[in-house]
Order: sequence, then structure tokens, then C-alpha cells
Amino acid sequence: MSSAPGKNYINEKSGLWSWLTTLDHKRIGILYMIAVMTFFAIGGTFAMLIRTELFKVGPTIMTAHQYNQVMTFHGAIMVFMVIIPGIPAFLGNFILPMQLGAKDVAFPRVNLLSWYCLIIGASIAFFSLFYNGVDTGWTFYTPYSITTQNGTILMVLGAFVIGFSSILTGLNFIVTTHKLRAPGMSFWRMPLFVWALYSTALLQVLATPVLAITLLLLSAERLLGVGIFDPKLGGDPVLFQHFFWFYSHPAVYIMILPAMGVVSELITTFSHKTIFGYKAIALSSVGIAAVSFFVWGHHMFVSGQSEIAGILFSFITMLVGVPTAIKVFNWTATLYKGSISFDSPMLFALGFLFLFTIGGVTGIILAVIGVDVHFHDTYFVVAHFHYVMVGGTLMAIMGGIYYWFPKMFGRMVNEFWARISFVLIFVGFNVTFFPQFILGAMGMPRRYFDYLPAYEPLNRISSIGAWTIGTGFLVGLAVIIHGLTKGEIAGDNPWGAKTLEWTTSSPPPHENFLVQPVVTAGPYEYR
Amino acid sequence: MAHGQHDNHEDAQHHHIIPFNIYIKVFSALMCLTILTVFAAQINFGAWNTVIAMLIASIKAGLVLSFFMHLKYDQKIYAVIFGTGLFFLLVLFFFCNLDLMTRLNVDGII
Amino acid sequence: MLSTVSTSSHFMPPQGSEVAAGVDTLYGFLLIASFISCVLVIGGLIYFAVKYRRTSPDQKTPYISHSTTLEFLWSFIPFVIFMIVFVWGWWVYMQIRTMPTDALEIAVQGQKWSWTFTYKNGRTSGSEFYVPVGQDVRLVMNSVDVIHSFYIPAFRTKQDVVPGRYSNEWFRAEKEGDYQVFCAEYCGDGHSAMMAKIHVVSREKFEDWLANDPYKGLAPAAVGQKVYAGRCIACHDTQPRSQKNTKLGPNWGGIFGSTETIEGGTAKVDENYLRESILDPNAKIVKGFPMGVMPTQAGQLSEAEISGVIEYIKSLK
Amino acid sequence: MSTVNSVAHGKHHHAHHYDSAEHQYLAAKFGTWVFLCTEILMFGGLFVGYIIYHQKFPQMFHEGSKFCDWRLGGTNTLVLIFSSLTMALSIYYAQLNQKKKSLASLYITLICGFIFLGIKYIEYTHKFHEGLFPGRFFAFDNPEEMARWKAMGINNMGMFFSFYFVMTGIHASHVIAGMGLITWLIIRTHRGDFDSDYYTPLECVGLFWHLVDLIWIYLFPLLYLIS
Repeated sequence: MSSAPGKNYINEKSGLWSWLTTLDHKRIGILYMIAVMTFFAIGGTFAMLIRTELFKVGPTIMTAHQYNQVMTFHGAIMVFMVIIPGIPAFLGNFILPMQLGAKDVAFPRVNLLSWYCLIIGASIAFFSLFYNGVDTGWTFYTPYSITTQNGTILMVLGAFVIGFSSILTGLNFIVTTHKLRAPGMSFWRMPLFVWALYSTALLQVLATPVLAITLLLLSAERLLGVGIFDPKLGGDPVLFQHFFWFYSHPAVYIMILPAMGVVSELITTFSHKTIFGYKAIALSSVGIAAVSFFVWGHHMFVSGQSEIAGILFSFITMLVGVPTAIKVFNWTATLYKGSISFDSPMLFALGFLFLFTIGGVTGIILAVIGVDVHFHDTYFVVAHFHYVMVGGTLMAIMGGIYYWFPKMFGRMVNEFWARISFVLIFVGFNVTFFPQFILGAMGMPRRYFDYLPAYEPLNRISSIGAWTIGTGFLVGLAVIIHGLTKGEIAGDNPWGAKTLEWTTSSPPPHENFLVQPVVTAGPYEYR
Repeated sequence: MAHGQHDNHEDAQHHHIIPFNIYIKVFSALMCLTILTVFAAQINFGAWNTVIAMLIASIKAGLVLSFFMHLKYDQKIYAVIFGTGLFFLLVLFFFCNLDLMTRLNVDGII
Repeated sequence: MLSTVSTSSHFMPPQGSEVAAGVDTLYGFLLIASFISCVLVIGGLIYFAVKYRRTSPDQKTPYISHSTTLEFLWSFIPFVIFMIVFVWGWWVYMQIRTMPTDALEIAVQGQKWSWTFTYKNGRTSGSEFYVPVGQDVRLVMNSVDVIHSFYIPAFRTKQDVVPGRYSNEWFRAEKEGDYQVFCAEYCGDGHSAMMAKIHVVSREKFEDWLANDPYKGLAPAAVGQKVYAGRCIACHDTQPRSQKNTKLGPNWGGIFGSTETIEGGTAKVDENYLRESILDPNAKIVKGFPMGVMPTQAGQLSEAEISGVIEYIKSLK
Repeated sequence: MSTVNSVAHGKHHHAHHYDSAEHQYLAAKFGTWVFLCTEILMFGGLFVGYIIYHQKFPQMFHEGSKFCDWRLGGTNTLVLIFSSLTMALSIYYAQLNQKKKSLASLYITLICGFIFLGIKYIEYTHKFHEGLFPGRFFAFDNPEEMARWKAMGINNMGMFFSFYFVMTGIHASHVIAGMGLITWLIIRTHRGDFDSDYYTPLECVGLFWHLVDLIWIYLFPLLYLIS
């Protein structure tokens, strides 16, 4: 069933039903895009509410109880529904099979099922709003989560179902990478985005099941009172934290590894130069993925785990720093003697490098156990992970959207406004989160509805920055919508990139390639 | 792995068929081991009770994996996948247990 | 250089202890190392971006695939630095976590959303406590409900307080003064109000305070005021009900003798109503306030204290 | 995976994005093994919890295990092992193109599933009857035993039954899921979908069913044989 001329995956069939039942990985990618952008808008609104509330000392626009729910929803939505599916399930779904030279992912139905898992899980989670909401924070720590209001169980079940979405996507990507590579596409010829997604998929498959069982036990805790995590019945709440972070630390890399993959693509394309140290970057993805399973205890340095465990976790955490450093240095080295053009995707990639470097070094500061005792659960941590998650992952998502937009929709975005959105997001981001490092050093704990007057000036700056980021993302949304309808028609390869997805037409036909590509060289042959 | 996908389906065009009597032998062995583990549980070996029970269970699991699940005859990658799962499970167990075993000031209130 | 950084420009709270100075020195080192690596990466990035910007559409670039030496160097050098800071951090951590043997022991109890401190002689205190300067103090902490975390920024120390077991934390204050305590583990609506103060005073002052019956010679209403400041202030204001309610619970001002609108009816605010609200807070919920937020104070307050609080509420206009 | 977008290729279909039916078979099997890996980690979390609390409260687990009848558990073990054999044989017969024997094996597997659940039902109702509920709802009413436990320092007997019900409950849900899949296989075998060239679903469901057996092989001694 190869496509007729002029037909592509978008216009091959029409009607909402054809989209909701599609098995085409590209269409499913677009479904993910819509879902993730919607969730991002909701989570972002909650973020704006948080920063507005924290604009001044004392209650501003809500009560403490409402604040805690807003904070919980912001965290849970952004983690489970935006950043985790963001790059793999949206950009990855669209790009991975094309970069491998495949016609689709290995299991198209499972792929669609995984989208429905996300939607159903998210609906269940949002439904908790009608059952008094949730105020546990996205971490669901026991015993607080056992004793608080009933909405918690819906949120927990929602996260459980979304977990399946993540597992199924990961499973699909692993099998696709192993079984559906184009002739000649050896592992060492795969683009770095594929390497990153493959490492991510390993994490999704190996870590998420433990989250599933943890959340099931938490539900059982509330419904059946099993007492496994309830100190009143002999259970150990610290064990819950072990189980939770066994998933949630690798989850941090589920969020950042694909972003690193996107950045590898962007840096090499817009430097018009082969990537520096391909193997080192590829292997460091797998290395980060593997080591990430051994470090979860650094989220628990002051939780009451044993001192010996804490020190060991601190040591292994240092080891994760090494492959991360390799990546950052190799990206910078790629720029050397390059021919760098500053199209909007590249601006986001450079922004990523800037912010991720700061996020990375502050991560090392937090990994030093003696210093972390002071910084743990303060705004320093909040600033650090926003530098990595927003400054890293969201910058990469934005860069990735602008980069692959011509391929997805056959149109270019408005370059000028895309750059404006970058400037607003980049500047706003630093204004928002840099002061939070200082707040953390000053000792302001996180998840605070109210704070001492001494913290007010920096909180004000932070809130102003947040509104700037919000504006930046609105501009970004406008750029995307404008590009969809009125953008200039793009060629097959507007950026002069070398990976396989650029060899087919834009937008690609149903089966991606009219002729099965055969690979004879590495992915970044700029000679 | 130089040829991408095409190396995937040259080596297994004809699937190995395990002879009937091997299935029956494995089944008999599993039955005997089940009876053995029940029998062993009636005798008190002290702390070794659990170890013996787990050892027998692991032998049974090995039989099921190798023959019923064809791991012995199939591509090694499947064993690698399964082993990876077990390995990371051990990681979870190791660190949780390390924490609980080395807490110096565990004075339970209840 | 380290000490300059660690005292002037890194925004940490004033150092209250020797351990804090140790933490700050390490932090200063980390800041400098971080700053240098950021300058290297970000500076290199900007330098390359400017120097090697694209000049023509068909510009060619050299094919530089890798350099084993360079890649080894920039994995090995960070590795060495990481190991140095790890060992240093370990050493600092051992100082934070090694409990002194001959210390003043104070039992700390966390409850939503207040801290109670009990000394060996039975002296208890809510939301503030006194310690002598230069004395090792060990806190033996537990929680009656959920996980809290006892965080003293000036001493750079923090420990989660887990229900079902005891946690330890120690400090030795070097300077007299008042130090802030926060709850650093999210524990619900009053989390950000769950604070306490440490008063570091001279040994004589401390002995005085310790020997003193806090309520000696006080009228019941004054006793109530002290209890209020220790336990109730996180959630209740003393302003009249007509004022805007800014805290979790209802304002206290002028409620005595009034008729309160509660869930499913009204109630007259008298001594028995107040007593019930203290001991069984969920029996009657003032309309507009959530159920199940306030924990019972039964077993937490003495009879004299309960009466004191009621008298104090009576006195509020 | 063979109805939509499929390519006619001899008797059997394979989806458009695979080169051949064999290629698709290997991918499906690969995916199944990855899925089994996730199952291992999910159940594994429970096992880790079990071992940790067993170390913490050995006597409590020891006493609790006395309520689990090894005869019923042992019978269930044998039933599941036998069903694993028949499951493996159904593939064996499909490989030999013996449809009737393959079908018979599947029916026996399904019946074994029912027997397993029946015995589980007997065990569960017995425990409910005695008030042996998990955790907070533990309502065992035997003053002598309670006094004995108290003397031994056991005050959270419910936790054993928490583990018992959660572990066997999740396992039973897998048995039910497996039985649903086997029913689907029976329907397709009746229809004549499978032969020596194409039996991918048999193989994949078979792997799942063996895993369920595998987990029970560990659950049995951990819950029934530690007293």
C-alpha cells in the first residue's frame, strides 16, 4: 500500500476517526504532540498560579490548601504527562522509525494503545479534582499520602496507567531499534537521537514497573490498609521512598536523555560539521542510563536512610557526572571550526547547553553529601531541577519542534518570532530560577505556601521571570499555529541535515520512504 | 551487527522443535522437585530452611526457563533481556537491604 | 580566597556553628570549581559561536571525528575533581552525622504543624527552645503523624523526622542569638508555618530558663497566650472574625459568646464548645473550613493549658 | 498484527513494515521477552518488600505461614506446572501441524487455570471466614493465639496477610489475564490460524503463561513453607 504521488501521511485519510484509530507512527506522534501541548498548557497555568501566589508574603490569591493542590498538579502533570512522554513519545515516535529507515515502529497497535493509556491515565488523574483533589506533592510520600484526602487514590491510579503508556513506548522503541533498522544501518551508524531514545527506552522498561508496583501498593495501602508503608502498622515509610526513587531517579534520565539526543542532532546540523566523539556520546547515553539505577538514594540523604547507604549513593552519583561531562564537552568541541548558523532550533540548542551546564554543576553540588544536608528540600533543589528539566528538556523540545517542524508539516515556522520566543523563554527562565538558587542557599525550604519576609525580594524577581517565560511559550504556541496554517512551504531538507528522515519528502508519505533506504556510512557525514 | 535488520532472520528460518520426551522429563523433574521442597520444609534446618527452599525454587525456575520457554535453544539475546531484568531487581534489593541492615539507630517505637 | 567566597558572596545564612563553617568552605570550593567549569563551557560556546559563525551557504567544515586524548582528559579531570569533592563531602557529612557523646539531650516531637521540645527535667516548650552557647546539643526526634524535617539553616543541618522511629540531629552553637528552624519535608497545609526558634544564650540564662516553671505566677489567660504562641499560632490568628482570614483555621478574636455557623447548623461558642474544639476538632467544623485539618490536642496539652487557652480566647476582642 | 496494512505473502500475512513473517515472528518474540522483563521487575518489587520485612519480623512471617495450607498450595503448584507442560505441548503440536492435539492441550491448560483459581477461592474464603484480613482490617479472633503472639512480640500479624493477599492477588490477576489470552488462542486455533509456519501468538502467550508459573514457583515456598 505505498502512497500515490502528492499523498502524505496527513492527507492520506481524513476525518477525526482516521486519526483516533491510526496505526501510523507519525500520526500517533502528532496525537502525542496535541496531548502533551495541552497538558503543558494546564501544567504551565498551574506554574503561573504558584509564582503569582509566591509574589508576596502572606496569602495572595489562594489558600494554603489550594496552593498545595496547585503545586501537586503542577508537578504531577509536568513530570508524568509532559516531560516523560514529551520527547520520546512525541518527537521520538515521529522521528525514530524514520531515522532508522523503517516504515513504522515494531508494534503499531501497541503504540496507539500507549497513547490511549496516557489519555486515560491523565483523565483519571484530572478526575481527582472532583474528589477533593490531591495535595501530596507528586512524590506521594507515605504516610502523608495515606492519611490525606481521597483524590490521592485517583491520581495514583492515573500515574499507574500513564506508567503503562511509558512502558509500552519504551518496549516498542527497543524492538524497533533492534529489529527494524534499514539495511546497512548498524548500531554504530545510528543517529545519536536514536541512541538516546534507545537508552531512554531501557530505562522506561526497567524502571517503570517498579513505579507500577509502588503505586499499586500505595493504593492497597489506602483501600486495604496493608500497612507495608504505614509506620502505624509496622511498615517503613523510608522503604516507600526507596521504591519510589528507584523509578523516579531513572525517570529523571528518561526526561533528560532524549533531550540530549535532540541537542546532539541540532548541534551537528547547524554547525554543518560531523559530531565530535560520536561513540563517546552514544555510549555515554547508555552509560548514564545504566548508572542511573544505582544512585536513587541521593534523593534521600536526610530521609533517615543509613549513613553508609548515603555515602555510597553520593559516590555513585559522582560517577554519573562523568558521562554527562563528556557529552557537554563533546558538544562544545563540535562547534570548534564549524560553520554555525543561528536558526531558531540552534538557539534553543545553545540555550540548552548554557542552562544544562548550570543545572549540571549544581547537580554535582547537591550530590556532595555534606553540602546537600543544607540544600536538601530547599529552593536550591527546585532551581537545580528546573534548570535541568525546563532549561534542558523543554528547551530541547522547543528546539526539536522548530527543527522537525518542516518535516512534520511541510512548512517553515516564522523565524523572527521563533527567535523572539527563544529570547523570552531564555531570559525569563534565568530571571525565574537563578534567584531560586540564592533563596535555597539562604535556607528557604521548598513546597512553601508562605515565606519569611527576608525572602520576598528574590521571590518577586522570580515571579516576574515566570510571567516572562509564560509569555515566551505563548509566543511559541502562536509561532507553531501560524506555521501550521501560513508557514512558508518547506523543502525536503531545509537545514541541510544528513540523517535519513531528511531524505524523504516533507511531509513524509505513509510508509516514510518510497524506496527502502540503504545505509552506507555514518549519520553525520559532513565532508 | 553490520547489516541491520537483515541479519535478524537468517539464523532461525527453521525453528527448533524440542522432542516430546524432553518436555515429559522436565515435567517429571519439576514434579519431583515440588515434592522435594514440601518434604524439605518438614525438616528443620534452621536458617537454611529458606535457603534450601529458594535453591529448589531456582532449579525449578531454571528448568521452566530453559525448556518450556526454550531459552536453551533460542537466541541468546532473550536470556540477556531476562537476565537484565533480574540484575536490576538485585540492584533494588541490594540497596534497600543495605540501608536497612546498616541503620545504626533503628529504635522502633511500636 | 575560599573563605572570602564562603562568607561574603554565596548568600548562606550566618554561620552558627563550626560545622557550618566546614560546610561553607566546601561549598565555596564547589562554587569556584562550578564557576570555572561554567566559564570554560559557556565561554567556549560563545567564543566558538562567534568565531565560527557561518559565512557562506556552501562553507565546508573539517571532518574531525574524535580525539581520544582530549576525550580521555575531559572525562578523567572531572572524575578526579568529583572524587575530591566526594571525599571532602563525606568528611563533612561525618561531622554532621556523628552524634556527640556528652550532649544536652532534647526530645523533639513533630506534629502537624508545631514542634514541641522536652528537656530531661520535664520542662517542655512549644515553638521555641533555649540552649547554652558552646554546648553540644543532641535532638532525639519523633513524629506523631507524618514525616517532618527539622532544618536549622544557620547550623547547616537537617534531618527527616519519621513517624515510628527516632531520628537524631546535633549541633553546637558558637554564638549567642536567635536561630530559625523550618520544617523541610512537606507535611500539609501548615507546612510553611511549621517553624520554631532556637535561642542560644549564656549558660546562666539557660539554667535560669530551664529551672523556671513557664507558667509560674501567670494568670490563666497569660498561660493561654503562651500556649497559643507555641502551638496554635501557625493556624489561628487573634484578629476578630470580621477581619480577613489569612491562616488555615478560624480567627479567634471576639468569638467567645458569639454564635458560630458550623457545618449543618449553628453552635454557641462557650467554654464547652471551645474545649471540644481543642480535644475533638472534627466534632464541629466552622463553615468554610476543611474537615480533618486540625489534629487533636488530647494528651498534648495539660488541663491547666486547656483552661488557659479558653481564658485567652475569652480575653480576645 | 496482521489485519490492517498487511502484505499477502504466501498463506500467512505479515504487517507492511516487516520483511517477512519470520521477521515479524522474531520481533514479536523479542517484544514479549522485554515485556516479561517488566513483569519480573514489577513482581520483583513485591519480593524485595517481602524479603526485607521477613528479615525484620521473622517470627511474624513464621507464625503467619501456619495459616497457609501447604497441601492446597502444593496442589496448586502441581496444577500450574502441569498447565505449563500442556501450554508448551500446544506449541509443540502446532509446530508439527497437529491441530487437534494442539487444541486439546490448550483446553487442558485453560481447565488447569480454572482449577487453580478454584483452589485459590477456597483458600481466600477460608481466610476471610477466620478474619485473616490484611493489615489494618486484620480481625482474627482467637484470644489464645493473640496472647501467644503478644508474648512473642508480634503485633503486626496483619502484615503477613497483606503480603499474602497482595502477592497472590496480583498473581491471580495474571492467571486470569493468561486464561483470557488462552481462550483467544483456542478460538483462533479452532479457526485454523496456526500451523508450523505461523504460531507467533501461541509462542508469546506461552511465554507469558510460563512466567506466571515461574512466579508461583517462588510464591509457594515463600508463603506456604516457611513455618
